[in-house]
Amino acid sequence: MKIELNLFGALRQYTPAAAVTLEVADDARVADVRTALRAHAEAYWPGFHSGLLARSAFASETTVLREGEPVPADGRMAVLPPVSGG
Amino acid sequence: MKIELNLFGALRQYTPAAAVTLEVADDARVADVRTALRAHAEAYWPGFHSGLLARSAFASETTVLREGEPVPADGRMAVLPPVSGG
Amino acid sequence: MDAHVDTVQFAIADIARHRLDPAAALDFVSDPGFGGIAMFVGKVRAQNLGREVVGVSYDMFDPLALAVFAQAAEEARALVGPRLKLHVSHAKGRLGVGDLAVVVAAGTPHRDEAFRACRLMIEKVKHQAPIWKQEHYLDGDSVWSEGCSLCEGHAHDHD
Amino acid sequence: MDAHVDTVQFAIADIARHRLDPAAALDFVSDPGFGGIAMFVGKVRAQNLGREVVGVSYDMFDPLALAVFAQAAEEARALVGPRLKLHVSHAKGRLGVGDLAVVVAAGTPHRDEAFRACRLMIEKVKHQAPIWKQEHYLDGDSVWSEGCSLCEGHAHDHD
Repeated sequence: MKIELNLFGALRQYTPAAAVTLEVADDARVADVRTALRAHAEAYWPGFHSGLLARSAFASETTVLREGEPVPADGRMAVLPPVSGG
Repeated sequence: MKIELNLFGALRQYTPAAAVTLEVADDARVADVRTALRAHAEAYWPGFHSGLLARSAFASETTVLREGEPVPADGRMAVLPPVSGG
Repeated sequence: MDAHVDTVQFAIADIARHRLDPAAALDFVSDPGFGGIAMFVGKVRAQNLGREVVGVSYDMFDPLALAVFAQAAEEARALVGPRLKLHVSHAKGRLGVGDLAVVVAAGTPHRDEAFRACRLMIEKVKHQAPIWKQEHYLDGDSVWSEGCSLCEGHAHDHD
Repeated sequence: MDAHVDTVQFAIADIARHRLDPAAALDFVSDPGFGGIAMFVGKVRAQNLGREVVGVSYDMFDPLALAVFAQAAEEARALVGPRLKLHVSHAKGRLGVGDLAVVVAAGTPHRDEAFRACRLMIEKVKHQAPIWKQEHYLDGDSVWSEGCSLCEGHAHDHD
């Protein structure tokens, strides 16, 4: 399936669109998306720090997703680096 | 010496002026003033509750006075029932 | 207080002439080096202990109240350090339901210090400042609140 | 949130069009039955970790941020009970030093509940809401703040 990842915070600096489209298996879990994004980043993002992605969470519009959860049906997720609001 | 006591809060209800002038010994302590005020109140204040005076503190303009402290030189004190600010 | 004259602000607002102003309190405790401001605003409630309240009157022994605020400010400074601005204002006179009775604000570099200083100040205002509240009820009755005794051995005997 | 629609107010203020408004927050959480309002106001500081800050930019994932605020409000209600009104507003976009970044206000019958609810809400905003701060320094450099990881096992790993 095709998934669209929206990037926030420090992850925005790696791609002007702040979004990445990836292809993953139809039964992919969040952990699989993390692996696919890491591979994409290492291939295409100059100066990418893998530590930042390791500390980033994946989320839908309503909740943070755990690693073992399936990808949302609409294939849309947000990638959230460590937060610093307030 | 002559002392002037200013009354606050619930103590105001006992005397329209919210003040009492009493005569105490020149070497009087705060505890002596308390005794003198209680005698005055029992004599002149209709419906006086001695429990209120027992829970009231005596103070100068800058600090609450302990029972063993001497009366301030100017003879002026405030009588403070339990406080309820805020 | 002399050393901190620009960092503490105390006011007794005779409500015949002045209103408490939370926005001005926020402004006063703001500073380019401060990221956190905690504020407490106390308002007159419509009910207390099951009775319908239509207003309250605050009595105050002004000079000692200001001295208690100043002493509390020194304690707050000892608690959270010198980078602190404080505002305390308290109404005096007759207030209606919803009127502002007290405003406390504390500005500090970070939020934990702001919360702690603000809480310390309002507790001192409630428990140690010579201020008295008389509640006026719908039935025409008026009663002075029970309150906290300032006598030795009576500290914090009532909230 | 449906059951409490008049008692919670969340806002994301795109600073190109809106400003945070502490006075409006106080008004919103006021109620004739409430005696205590606690408020926290976060402002942009001129220094951080020894560097001179000239401004910050806030990025936000709006729908999840609003969901986190709503969940935090439910936790606050569980903590202090149903007699509670809450306001949370957070700026989005570029701010200058001294500008308001966040306003949290909690109104309750008594002050302890107001302080606890206010503190819970600001901690959730800081640690769990999908909001990111980029600091802009006097020397022209810009850096995203380190922040708190939302991953499992990383909760509250940084303040």
